[in-house]
Parts: sequence; C-alpha cells; structure tokens
Amino acid sequence: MNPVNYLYLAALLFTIGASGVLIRRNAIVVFMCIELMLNACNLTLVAFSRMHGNLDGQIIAFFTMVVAAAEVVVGLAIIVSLFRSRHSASVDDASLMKL
Amino acid sequence: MSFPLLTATAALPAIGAIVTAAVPAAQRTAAKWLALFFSLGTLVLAGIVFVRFEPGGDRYQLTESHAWIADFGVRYELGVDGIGVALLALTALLIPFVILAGWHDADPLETKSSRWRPTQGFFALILMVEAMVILSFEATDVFLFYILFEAMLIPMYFLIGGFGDRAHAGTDENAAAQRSYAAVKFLLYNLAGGLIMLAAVIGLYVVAGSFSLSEIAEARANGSLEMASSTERWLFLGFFFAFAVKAPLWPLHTWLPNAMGEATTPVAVLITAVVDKVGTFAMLRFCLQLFPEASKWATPVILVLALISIIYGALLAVGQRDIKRLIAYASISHFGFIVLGIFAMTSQGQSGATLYMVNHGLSTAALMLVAGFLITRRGSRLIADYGGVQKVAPVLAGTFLIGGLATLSLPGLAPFVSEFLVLVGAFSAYPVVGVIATLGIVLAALYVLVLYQRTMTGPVGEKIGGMPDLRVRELAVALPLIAVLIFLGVFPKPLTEVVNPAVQHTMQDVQKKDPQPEVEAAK
Amino acid sequence: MSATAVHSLWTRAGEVTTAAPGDKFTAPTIEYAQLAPVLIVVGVAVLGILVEAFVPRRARYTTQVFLTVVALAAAFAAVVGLAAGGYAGEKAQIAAMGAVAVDGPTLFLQGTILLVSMVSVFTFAERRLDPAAHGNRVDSFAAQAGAVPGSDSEKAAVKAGFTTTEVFPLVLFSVAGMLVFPAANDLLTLFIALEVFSLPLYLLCAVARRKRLMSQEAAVKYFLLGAFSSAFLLFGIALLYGYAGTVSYAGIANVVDGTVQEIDPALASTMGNDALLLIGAAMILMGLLFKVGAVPFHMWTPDVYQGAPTPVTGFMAAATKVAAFGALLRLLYVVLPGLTWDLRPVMWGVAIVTMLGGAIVAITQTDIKRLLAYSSIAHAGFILAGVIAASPEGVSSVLFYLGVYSFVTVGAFAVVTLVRDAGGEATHLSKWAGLGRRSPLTAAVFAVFLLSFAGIPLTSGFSGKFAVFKAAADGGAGGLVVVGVISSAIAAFFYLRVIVLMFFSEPKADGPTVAVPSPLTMTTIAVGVAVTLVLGLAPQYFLDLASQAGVFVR
Amino acid sequence: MENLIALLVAAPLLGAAVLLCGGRRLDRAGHWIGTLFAAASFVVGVVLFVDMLGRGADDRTLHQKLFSWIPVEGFQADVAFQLDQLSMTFVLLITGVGTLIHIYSIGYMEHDERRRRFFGYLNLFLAAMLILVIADNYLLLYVGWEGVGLASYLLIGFWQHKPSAATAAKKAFLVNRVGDMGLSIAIMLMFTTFGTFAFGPAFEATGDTSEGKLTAIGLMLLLAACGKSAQVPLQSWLGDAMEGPTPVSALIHAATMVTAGVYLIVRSGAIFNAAPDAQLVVVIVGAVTLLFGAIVGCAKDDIKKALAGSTMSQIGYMILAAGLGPIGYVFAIMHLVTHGFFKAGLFLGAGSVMHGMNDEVDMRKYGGLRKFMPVTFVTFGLGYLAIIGFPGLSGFFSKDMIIEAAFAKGGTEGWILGCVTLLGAAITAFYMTRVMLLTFFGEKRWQPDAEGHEPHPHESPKSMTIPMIVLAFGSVFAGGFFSIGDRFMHWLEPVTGHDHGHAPVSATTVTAATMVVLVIGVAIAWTMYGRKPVPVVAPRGSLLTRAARRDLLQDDFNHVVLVRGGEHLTRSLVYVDHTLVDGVVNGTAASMGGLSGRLRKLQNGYARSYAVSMFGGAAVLIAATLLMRAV
Repeated sequence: MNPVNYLYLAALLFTIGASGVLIRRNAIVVFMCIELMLNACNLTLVAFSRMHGNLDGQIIAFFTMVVAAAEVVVGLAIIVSLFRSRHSASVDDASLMKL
Repeated sequence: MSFPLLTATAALPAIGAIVTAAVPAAQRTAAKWLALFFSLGTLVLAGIVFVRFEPGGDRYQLTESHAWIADFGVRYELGVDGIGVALLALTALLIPFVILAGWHDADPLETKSSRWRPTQGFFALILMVEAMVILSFEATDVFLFYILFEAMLIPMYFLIGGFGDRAHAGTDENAAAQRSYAAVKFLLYNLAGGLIMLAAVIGLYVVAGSFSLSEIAEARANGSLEMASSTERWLFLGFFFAFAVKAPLWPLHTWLPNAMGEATTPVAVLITAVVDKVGTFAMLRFCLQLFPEASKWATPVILVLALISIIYGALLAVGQRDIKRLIAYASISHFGFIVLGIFAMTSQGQSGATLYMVNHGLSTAALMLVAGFLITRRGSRLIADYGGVQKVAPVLAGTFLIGGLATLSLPGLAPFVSEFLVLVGAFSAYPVVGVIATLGIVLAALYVLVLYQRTMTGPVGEKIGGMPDLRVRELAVALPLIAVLIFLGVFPKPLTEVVNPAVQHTMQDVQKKDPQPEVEAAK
Repeated sequence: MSATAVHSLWTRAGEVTTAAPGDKFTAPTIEYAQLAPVLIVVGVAVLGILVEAFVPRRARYTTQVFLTVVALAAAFAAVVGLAAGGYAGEKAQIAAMGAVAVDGPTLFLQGTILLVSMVSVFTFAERRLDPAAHGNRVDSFAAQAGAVPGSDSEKAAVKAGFTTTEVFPLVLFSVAGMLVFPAANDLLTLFIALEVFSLPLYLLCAVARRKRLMSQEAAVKYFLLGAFSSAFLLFGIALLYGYAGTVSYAGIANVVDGTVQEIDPALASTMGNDALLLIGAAMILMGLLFKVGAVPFHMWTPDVYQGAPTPVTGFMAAATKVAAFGALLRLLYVVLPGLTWDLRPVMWGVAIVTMLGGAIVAITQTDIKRLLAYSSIAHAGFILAGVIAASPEGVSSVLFYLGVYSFVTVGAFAVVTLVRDAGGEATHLSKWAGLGRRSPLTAAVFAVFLLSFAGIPLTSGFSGKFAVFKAAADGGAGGLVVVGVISSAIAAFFYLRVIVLMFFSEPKADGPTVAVPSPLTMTTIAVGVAVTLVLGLAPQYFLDLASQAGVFVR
Repeated sequence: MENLIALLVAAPLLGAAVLLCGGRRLDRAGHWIGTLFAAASFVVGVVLFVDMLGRGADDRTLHQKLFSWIPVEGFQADVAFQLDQLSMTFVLLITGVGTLIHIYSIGYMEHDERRRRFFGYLNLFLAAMLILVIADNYLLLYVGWEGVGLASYLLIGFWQHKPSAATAAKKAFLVNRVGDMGLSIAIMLMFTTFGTFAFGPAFEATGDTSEGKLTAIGLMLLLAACGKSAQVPLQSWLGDAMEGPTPVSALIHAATMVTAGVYLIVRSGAIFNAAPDAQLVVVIVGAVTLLFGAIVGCAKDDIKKALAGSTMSQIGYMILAAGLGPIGYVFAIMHLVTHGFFKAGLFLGAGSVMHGMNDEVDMRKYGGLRKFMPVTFVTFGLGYLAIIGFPGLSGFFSKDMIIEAAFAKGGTEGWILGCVTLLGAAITAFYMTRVMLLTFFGEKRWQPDAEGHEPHPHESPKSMTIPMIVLAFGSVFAGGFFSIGDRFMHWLEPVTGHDHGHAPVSATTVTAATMVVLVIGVAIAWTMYGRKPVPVVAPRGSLLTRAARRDLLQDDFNHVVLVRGGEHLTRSLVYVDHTLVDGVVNGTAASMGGLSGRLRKLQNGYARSYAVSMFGGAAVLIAATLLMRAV
C-alpha cells in the first residue's frame, strides 16, 4: 500500500467534510462533518508520523480525539438548547442576526 | 530653568477649559465670566510673549524642550518665531471677543435636565480650541504639531455640531440635520487631510529619523540628509494636502461654507479667523522649511489654485443669499491671497501673507461678529430678509460697514497693508498672477457692498423696525476690533518688525532671493 | 511529490522506527515557576468547578467572583514577578519541554490578557443594571441556561433566584487557554490552547439573560464556524508536521531555513516538497486569522458580538484578539521567517481587505454592538499592518496596540451594558439618539472611546495606530500605511455618526435610560478611560515596555 | 514750516473722528464743528502758501516724514508728505472750496436729521483728498485715492433709504475700484521696475527704464484716472452719483475728487513724458470723453445730470491737456482750478434751485425762475458765462489755452485735437445755454406734485448764497488773474515743466474760432429753447438724443454684459460649486455608503454562507501562497 494514498484519502475526507459543512443544513450533520474533517487530520498526522518515524503525529492524534470529544460535549449542549427553543436543528433557521 | 512661558500660554486656557467645564449647571453666568477671565489671562501672557520676543534674536525663541515619546522620536519642543508670535497674539486677542460675542449663544433653551450643561461646555470647548491652536503655533516638533492639528478638530466638531445657529431658516429637525451634516463634513474633510498628512509624517520620520524641525532643517541644510526628489515631493504633497484642506484652498473648500453657515457666529469666527490659520501657518513653517525643493516644484500649480480660490471664492460670495455663507466664501477668497503670498516666495509676499493671516482674522471677526448680532436680532440669515437696518440701528450698520470695508481691504485699515504686500510680492515674481489676483479687489468690493446695500440700506424692511442698536456687550466686541484694525492699518510696524526676520529665515530655507528691480538689474 | 519516492521513504522510515531504542525516555521537566500564571488560573478554575458543586447557591456568586479576581490578580502578580526576574529579557527561555516559551512577548501579552480579563470580569459580576427579579439581583447571564426561553422552567429558575455562576470558572478556563496561546512553542500546544480558550467562549456566548434566542444562535454560529476553522488549523498542523517531521517551532523553523542539523532521508524528501509547507502554513494562518477576525474569515464576528451577552462580547473582543495576535506573531516571527517573502503578498492582501472591508461595511450598521464588531475587524487590519512589518519594532508596536485596543474595547462594551430600556440593553443606534443630553457623562466617556477607536490624537488609539503605521512604513509597507490611512478616514465616519447621534440629536421620548452601575463596572470604564488618556498623552513608559518585550525566544 | 503739513490732514481727520464717534450729543453743533475743522485746514493751507511764496521758485518743495508705514524687506512705504506748487494749488482749491461748501451745507442740510454725520463724511473726504494730493509716494496717494472713493461712496449714498442712492453709491465705488486696480498694478509695476514708488526716486529712475515698462505704467495710471475722473470707458458712475446731496455733487463730483485723475497724470508727468504711446492714449481718452460728456449733457433733463455730463466733458479737456505733455500740464491744472470755481458754483446754484423747488430736478418743470431767486440766477449766470468761455471770464482763459495747446501739439494730431476741442466748446455753449434757458427763462412750468403741494420757489438762506457769491467771484476773476503775465505758468513750471509747442495757427485765430463756435452753440440753443415754449414732457427726440439720454447706451451695455453676464456667471458657479465640487465629495461619501450597503448584504445571517466565505478565503490564501512561490 502506497503511503501517499493515505494522504490522498485524508485530503478527500477533509474535502468531503468541508463540503458537508457547506451543504448540509442540520446542525448535527454539520457538526459530524466537522468531526470528519478532524479525523481526516488525524489520518494525515498518523500517516506522517509513520513516514517520519517519530511519534509526535500519533500523540497529536490522541489529543485531537480528546479535543473532538470536548467539542462534542460543548457543541451538542449548544445545539440541543437551540433545538429545544426552536424545535429545529437547521442552521439556516438560526438567522435572526444579519446585515 | 526659566519659566516655561510658551507652555503657560497654552496651559492657562486648557486649565480654564477644565475649570469652566466643571462649573455646576446652575452657575451658568459664573462659567461665562470664568472663561472670559481665563481668555484675558491668556491674552496677558501672549502680550508678555510678544514683548519678550526679540525680533533680531534667534530664529526660535523662548524655546522649551522636554523628552516625550522617545520611541517615536518625539520631543515636546516649543519655540516661536516672528510668524508664530504674530499668530499667537492674534489668537489670544480674538478669543475674549469670541467669548463675549457668544455670551448668550449657548444658553439652554429649556432647563429640564439638571445635568445638561451646554453653556459650560460651549465655553470650555472654545478655551480648549484656544489652547490647542496656541500650542500648535508654538510647536517646533512635527509630531507635536500634527497631534494638535488633528486634536483641535474634536472640540471644533462639537462646537459646530452641538451649538447651532438659532437663526436657522428651516424647521428644528431640519436645522439639526443640516448642522450635523456640516459638523461631520468639517471633521471628515479635515480628518481625511490630517490622515494623509499622518502618512507623510510617518514617511518623514522614516526618511529623516527625527521629528525635530530644527534638526531636520539643519540636516537638510548641511547636506547630511539627502532626500530623493520624488520622496520629497510625495511627502510635501501629504503635508500640503492637509494644510490645503484646512486653509481651505479650492477645490477642497466646500466644508467651510457649511460649517460657517451652520455654526454660531462666534464659532464661525473661531473656524475661519483662528483655526484655519493653522493651515496657512503650517504651509509657511513646515512645507517650505522641510521641503523647499518640492515647494518650488509645486509652486505653479499652487499659485493657480490660489488664483482660482481668489476669483472663485469672490464670485461665489457674490452669488450667496445667506450672510454667513457669503462671508465664508469671502474667506475662501482671502485664503487664496494668503496662499498666493506664501508661495510667491518673495519677502513681500510672505510678510504680506503673515500679516494677512492676522488681519484677516481681525477683519472677519469684526464683520462676522457684527453680522451675528444682526442675525440674532432678526432671526434669519437670509440677506433678503433685511433692509434699511441703517435707519434703525446706525451703530450696528456703521460697525458692519467698517468690518466690510476691512474685508475689501480699504487703505487705512489693516487688511490693505497685507493684501497689497501679497500682491506686490506675487507680482514681482509672477506678474501675470499678480495682475489676475488684483481682480480680486474689485470682486471684494462687489460682494461687500452688495451685502451692505441689501441689508443696511433702502426702505426699512419687515420686522426690522423695532430692532435695537448694539448693546454695551456688543460694542465691547466691535469697537476694540475696529480700533485694532485701524491701528494696524496705519501703523503695522510692530507686526512687520516681528515678522520680517522670520520671513528672511524662510526665504533662506527655500533659497530664494527677491527679484531685483529692473533699474538695478540693468546696472 | 512522486508516489514512488514517498513509497521508498515510507519503508525506510519504518526501519528507523523499529530501530528506535526504548530506553531513551526521560522524565519531563516542568518549570513550574515560569508556568505559574497559567497554573494559577487553571487551578482556580478547577476550584471554581468544585465551588459550583459544594458551595451553597447563595454564596456561590460572592465566592466565584472573589476566587476569579484573586486568581487573575495572583496570576498577574506572577507575570510581573517573572518579568521583574528577567524572564522578559535575558532569562527568556523555553519551558515545559519545549511546549511553552516564556519570553518578552509572552509575558507582555499574558499581563495584558490578565488585566483585561480582570476588568472584564468586573462587568461579568455586575448585578445592578437589570432590575431585580423577584427580589434577586441579577447579572447579564441566564438564570438557567438549559431552560427553554420563555418556558415555565425558566420562570421558575428566575423566581428561585438561580444564576449561572459557572461563567466565572468558564472565563478562567478561557483565560488559561489564552495565556498559553501566545506562549505556545509547538503546534500541538497551539492547537490545544486554541481549543481550551474557544470552547468556554462558545458556552459563554449562549448564556445571555435577555434575547436568549439570539444568544443561542450566536453560540451555534460561533461554535460551528470555530470548529470548522480549527479543523483547517489542525490540517495545516498536520501538513507542517509532515513537512518538518516535528511540531516544535524551533524545529520547523530550522527546517524551513535549511539549518537543520541532521537530515534523515524522510525529512530530506518532505523538505523538498514546498507545497506541504506552503499549504500547511496557509491553513494555520487561516485558523489564526479566523480568531483575529480578519476578512474574509470575519463573518462570524458581527453576529457573535451582537448575540453574545455584552460582557462576554467585551471580553471576547479584547482578550481573544490579544491572544490570537500573539500566536500569529510568534508563528510568523519564530516559525516562518523564512517564508516572509512568500506570505507577504497574501498578508498584504488580507490586511488591506480587512482594513477597508471592516471600515466600509461598518458605515451602514444600525446596531451598536455590530458596529463595534466591524470596528474590531478594521482594527484587526491595522494590527496586521504592524504584524507585516517584520521587524522588532513591528512586534513591539503590535504589542502596544493590542494593549491599548483591548482596554478601550472592554470599556466601550461596558458602556454599552449601561444603556438600557425595557427589553434589556438598547443596542439599536436609533435608541442612542440624544444620549448626550440625558446623561452627558456616559456619552462623553463613550465618545472618548470612539475617538480612541478613530485614532484621534491625544487618545491611546492614536499612539497605537501611529506606532503600527510607523513600524509598517519602516518595514517597507508604505502602501499599507496609505490604505490604513484611507480606511481610518472611512472608519472615522461611523464613529462620528454615533457621536453625532449621541450629542447632536434630540432625545426621543421613549429613549433608553442609563443605568447607574456598581463600582465594578465603573472600575472597568474608569480603567478604560484612564488607559485611553494616559497612553494618549504619555505613552512612553508602555512603549518602552513593549519594545523591551519585543524579542521572541527561539 | 514742514511740520504744519500734517496738520492739513489732521484737522479734517480729527473733525471726522469727532463727528462720527461723537454720537447724538453732538447733533446740534456738528455742522459748526465740521466747518471749523475744514476752515482750520484752509487756514493752515494759506499759511503754508504764504510761506511758500516767500521762498525762491526752486526752493518751494517741502517734505515731511511722519513715520515708516510698511517696512518690509526691500519694500519701504512711508507716511511722508510732499508739498510743492502743484500740491499747494490743490490744497488751496480743496480746502477753500471745501470750506465754502461746508458753509453752504449748513443751510442746505438744515432739515436733515443726520446732518452731523454728513459733516463727518465731508471732513473725512477733505482729509482723504488732502492725503491724495500731498502724499510723497504712490502708495500713500493710493490711500487718499481710495479714501476719497469711500467718502464719495458714503456721501452719494447718504440718503440710503432711497434704493437708487444706495445703488448709485455702490456703482460709484465699484467702477472706481476698477480704476484702483489700475493704480495698484501701476504701483506694483513701479516697484518691480524702479524698486520704489516714492515720487522723487521713481521719476529719477525713468531714464534707466525701458519705454515698454513706462508705457505700461502710464496706461495703468490712466486706467486709474479714468475711474476716478469718470473718463470713458469708466464714466458711467458719475451721472448716477448725482443721487447724492447737491453740496456733495459740487465738492466731490465737480470741483475736487473727480479731478484727481488729472492730478495723477500731471504728477506722473515724468513717466508720461518718456512714454509717448501712453500719452497718445491719454489724449484719445480725453478727446472722446470731452465729446461724450458734452453730448450726454445736451440730452439730460435732470439739471444735475446735465451738469454731470458737463463735468465729464470739462475733465475730458483737462485730461486731453495733460496728455499733451509739458505743452498742456499747466493748462490742465489751470482749467482744473477755474473749473473748480465755476462748476462748484453751478452745482450750488442747482442745489439752490432744487432747494426752492421741493427737490425737483427736472428742468422741464422749472422755467422763469430768475424772478424768484435772483441771487441764484446771477451767480449761476456768471458760472454759465465762465464755462462757455465768455471772453474775460475764467473759462475763457483756461479753455482757450487748452485749445491752443491742442493745436500746438502739431501735425495731424494737433489739427484733429484742436478741432475736437473746438467742437466741444460749441457743444458746451449749446447745452449750458439750454440749462440756463430751461431753468431761469421762459414761463413757469411747475405743477403740483402727487400730493397737491405746489412748489413755492424762493431764494435760499444766506449760508447758501454767500458761498455761491464767493465762487462766482472766482469764476469771473480767477482765469484773468492766472493768465495775466502767465502767473500760473510760472508758478507751476518748476514742477511740471512747460513747453510752448509749435502752434500751426496763431493764438488770435484760435480765440476767434472759439468765439465763433461759442456764438453758434448759443444761437442753436436759443432757437430750440428760447424762442418757443418748452414742453413739460420731453419729446421722443432723435435716435441720438434718445441714446444720449441713456448715457449713449453705455449703461445698457454694462447691464447686459457685466451685470447680467456676471449674474449668470455667479449663478452658474454657485451651481457648479454645489453640484460639481461639493458633489464629488458627497458622491464619494454616498458611493461609500452604497458600497457598504451592498457589502453588508453578504452578511446574510446564514452560518453556511459564512463557512463558504471562509472556505473560499482559505482556498484563495493557499492558491495565492503557492502562486507566489511559483512566480
């Protein structure tokens, strides 16, 4: 398996994630897409870690997972409270503030 | 260390501003007297400066120098040359009259809110402007000057926008809108000019590594500071633009009629007679001294702009229907003369320009303040609303006429001396320019006399009948100004003595010699 | 990058890994003294969580405020102690195994952040502005953030006198992240610090007492976009790591400069691939530019500033900007100086559109908080001009500007909290008409802040702007100075518009009232005014401080 | 003795100051104070004159330097006076006639509530006029020059409540300003050419100067003279200036101020002598004005305007003489002095008539007044005889001299000028006879005015008649006194120089020709106005008459070209200033606002679009970075 393919895959995942953020309306899905982007990063890190033969990348990947978890906590809290007051998780509905 | 006289001249009004602002709301009259007191104190100090200044002495005298912002290469450096002394004296002289003339202009219309203290604010702001203007005439550090040049806009802005002319033709709302338009226009125009100057100030520092006027001038003179001519030109333009806005020079003048029209007359006087002088003063002190080559390079264009200002301002003054706007356009014409004198780069032109600054301040103050008394009586600024005032209020009409005659530079009154010097100076260097500028004196007669004729003569107009003549306070404003105008018209020597050496220094800066008379050149 | 080359690298790299001896692990050394400011803040933040759990509800507010202020003060004392101990100068060093740099910029920025946070916390703790609900004094935060707006449970919470005292530990966590952010000396620390200060801010945005829907919306937007941008940042980190094989700033810098000691084959291969470096650097930059609110990554700013509780907005606007610019400076000056010429055009472009964009769009704003948001965007542009200067002077000018700007910002938002009507803060500009007539002092103070924003001489804003522009001009960015000057002129217009409104318009009959604050908010505002005037008139001492602090340790 | 010179000016100046600043409490004594100060000045003048006569012809110039006025590097202007024979002549004329007219005004202005101020203005005028004639440099002369302009403005517009008076005053000042422009350019030219503008040094330097420069200076001085002396093309103000009280017309617009232009040219003789082209233009202007004024004078029905036309014409004579150079200088001044007497007398007479006729000025509504006001008739008649050049009276001598001098110019030029002057003399005889006949002869033609008040013509009070009588004496005897033994020529010659020229015809022939044309003129007037009754309403008249009534259409030209054109210009400039100059600024502001409004729409509230912006931004950032490396 060519290791550069891991990078291509990571880039693809990152792009998919980013497109999801841009396209999807549901806040939860958007959030999941961001998680996908983070995981793409993890994949890159791990791949490079392997390439360079040091562990830094892998360690960062662990940190990223923790951060992602923390983000989930905070993010879900916010999204849920929004959902409860609006009965909708659409990010487009949340556009009181503009101009 | 000797007594810091120059700082004191600026500090006294500044303290006065703070004290005045702190007067409780109910004690309005006390605030007025305090302001007057402080302005008179400043006048005394300015008088001491005038006396202590030795015309034959060093270029900058009574200097003070203290470390200030070392990181920016900025020092608190003060010093006056003859030009500075003359304008310092003018400022200190005019402010008491401005305060007296505006005695009732800022009385609150309703006294609902106990915290709203417009009167105190009005006089405090005037004193603040005085302090800043005086300090800017004394600053010999470019940065210090720049700071004051910009900072004085703020109190002016509040004076224009916050205290409008109560004789507005439109409704209250309309008046407020017009006023804030004028104030914003004033500030934005000047701020834009100032910010462009800021870029040039920074550029100057990058090139010269110092803000000290004397250091830079010395370095330029002994060749240790080489400036590429393109750099010098850009920097010059940056400085000049700001000063041309403030002066104001055509086509950057359009803020002045609005500002002067909407402001109360004392504030209008403050704008044109005092604050705008900083612009022309700075041309003389900074443009010529720091960028002599670029100044010479730009001279043709500037002279043309000055000529346009003279003729254009005068023609527009003829076409105005509003007394205050008329005087504003007349001022634009006069500022054209001042710029013409400065950039003619002859001794007569520059001496004339300096005297012109002083004299224009006095004459406009006389004309405008009396016009203000008139406008307050009738409650209208439109010329068409007047007529026959001379019949009911002869003293008012008489003082107005003298102010007008000073504006049209009648010999015997101060402005004539300066206008003629400017014309001679311009003529000896650029004959055609001088001849065209002379047209300005005809047009000046036209707008002044048309104004006088329409307001003061003819049958007594509607609502003019019961108009009272000048009161004691108003006489106390008009008569001393007229006395000074006559005195300086007949005996301008005290001023020219002070100004001449400074002009010679400037002439050396730009390395220009007066053109020789043909007779001597032939020999 | 050709696939085969990488493939061969891959295999050989594998060999190296397997050959790594396992007995080289050494216990990490942690310089606790140098990290004291951060540790104090984090420690008290944890303590604050415990307080939430164990201290009775009535005493929580007092305890939390006390703890927070003490923590910030102690941390500030620690910073001062470190600076006095020479860590800002000759003793500057890398601490915590290369994770954190303790040097001049770090200490200066940490000090600024701590002071700004302190005065911000005063506004957090303000309980006199809103009328008391059911006899309980309330602050700007929701009684119960979890309750649905307008629901019975919320009413019950209000009635019971609940308050969200959690905001104080949250602020402390956020401050802790901000303290580390500009000090971060490797990319991992950078990322973690970013998340640590961002996540509490997302929450803080969501807990406004009034206009809760807007508050929640702001939080969602901030959160989603923030997470989005940190994903970019992280990807950039991954790429840089891939390029240099290390995440430490010094290591990357060496690779970028080509001064790296030993080049193993893997590194040799990735080093040759500039795309990794450039894309990585650009994506990290983007993450940081998002935080500072530079165009085109600024879109969150107005909405979030408007929706968040005003004390939070003030804190966020001031402290985040300080921390983010600190990190940006370190990144550009320590990691990427070799890329200066590559990044310069991009940074120029960003600076220009930021200055102009912020100033132009602000002209037509009608909400005071949004207006200040756009103003903060324009200011980010000005600071970027100083960042681009690429000289020690540039660093110190940026440090100075940040110090100046943050205090004015907090002060300005504190004034915004005072102007109220029945619906809470009256942020629509039309409501501010004639404020100068009703309460001249408040209006005057706000005018001072606005003038400082506008960069009028004799206010601190001018000193800062001048320092930055001078550094930029010295650094060869004369063009930026011209653009900066032009956008200053444009910006002046909308500051003036507010002043015109306050002073020259007649007050409306149904206009807002100005609440009389407690000494807390008064302190905030007073500090803002004092800083504005002192640094406007005599900035020399602080300029000295900033220029002494202007050297990064590597 | 020099120290007295300043006193000449100081006295009336002090009078003006006292009267104008004194306020109402001086109302009752104001006229006496004014007269006193004028008389004091006259006395000082006489003392100085006696002193001057006591000294030799070459030692008669006195100097007095008061103080340095405008000392600026390379530019020295002093307040310094120079009293020589030329100045002395003017001083005596000004103070003498001035004092008489002060006395006259006491009666004439008796019922005017602002009489104190009137005397203040008169004193101001005297002071300014004296500065004008005794200044020792052009700049100080300019002060006097504008000062008399101001006084003239104030006095023409003295009855300010009449819009016509206010307009006339403004017009006078403005037209004069155009002339003043010429004077100031002349001074500037002198400064750049000679390096000075004091009389002595400047005249000395003429020898070293190119003729072109001198011609330019001369022409500019001529422009100044045209303005002040109402010469074509700046003559239009004089007719309107008759709106002022009649004593003012007599003093300022007949005897003294309007002759300042002649003074200027004669004083600048050294310059003109070296610039023949300029002299030629002067002569042409004089000749044209001479005829112009005379023609206008023929057509006017307003007695003062007819006299104003005559003034214009007579000053045309003087200017013509002055343009002849040394041949004519002396005669120009001599005619000036005699004209001062008889024209002042004529105006005072006209004022006296108006005084008795309820301020009616239309001669067609007079008629037969000789019976009602005999003193006026006699003095006016003597003035009339003097002006038409009745042998033996003042005008006969002075005008005859000018005609002779014109012929003496020599060549074709001399013939043309001589004929023009003769023609002028004929027309003068015609229109003055017309005035005389319409006013004092024939049937009474006055009618009740709109309110039914019929005028009751009566003789004026003593204060008015005495000055008229004194002036009549001057009109009769001055010319003879001056001419016998060429007294006047010898008196002035040291200052102006004199040259006899080459007369192609003998003096006797000229005198005879003058007599002939005089008789012709009188005869025509007699046939037209003396033999048949004069209609009260003026007939339509010929084209020329109608044009002459309208000042030969010059005012119409001014109105159309200058006033209308100027109005259009200013109006369009106001528009330009508002829409274009200001429009650019406001437009910039507005376009900023528009741009802002458009950019603002990008902020649409949708988080996803914000993300797009970030994503796009990142893409641009990356692309740009890569691109920079590629470049």
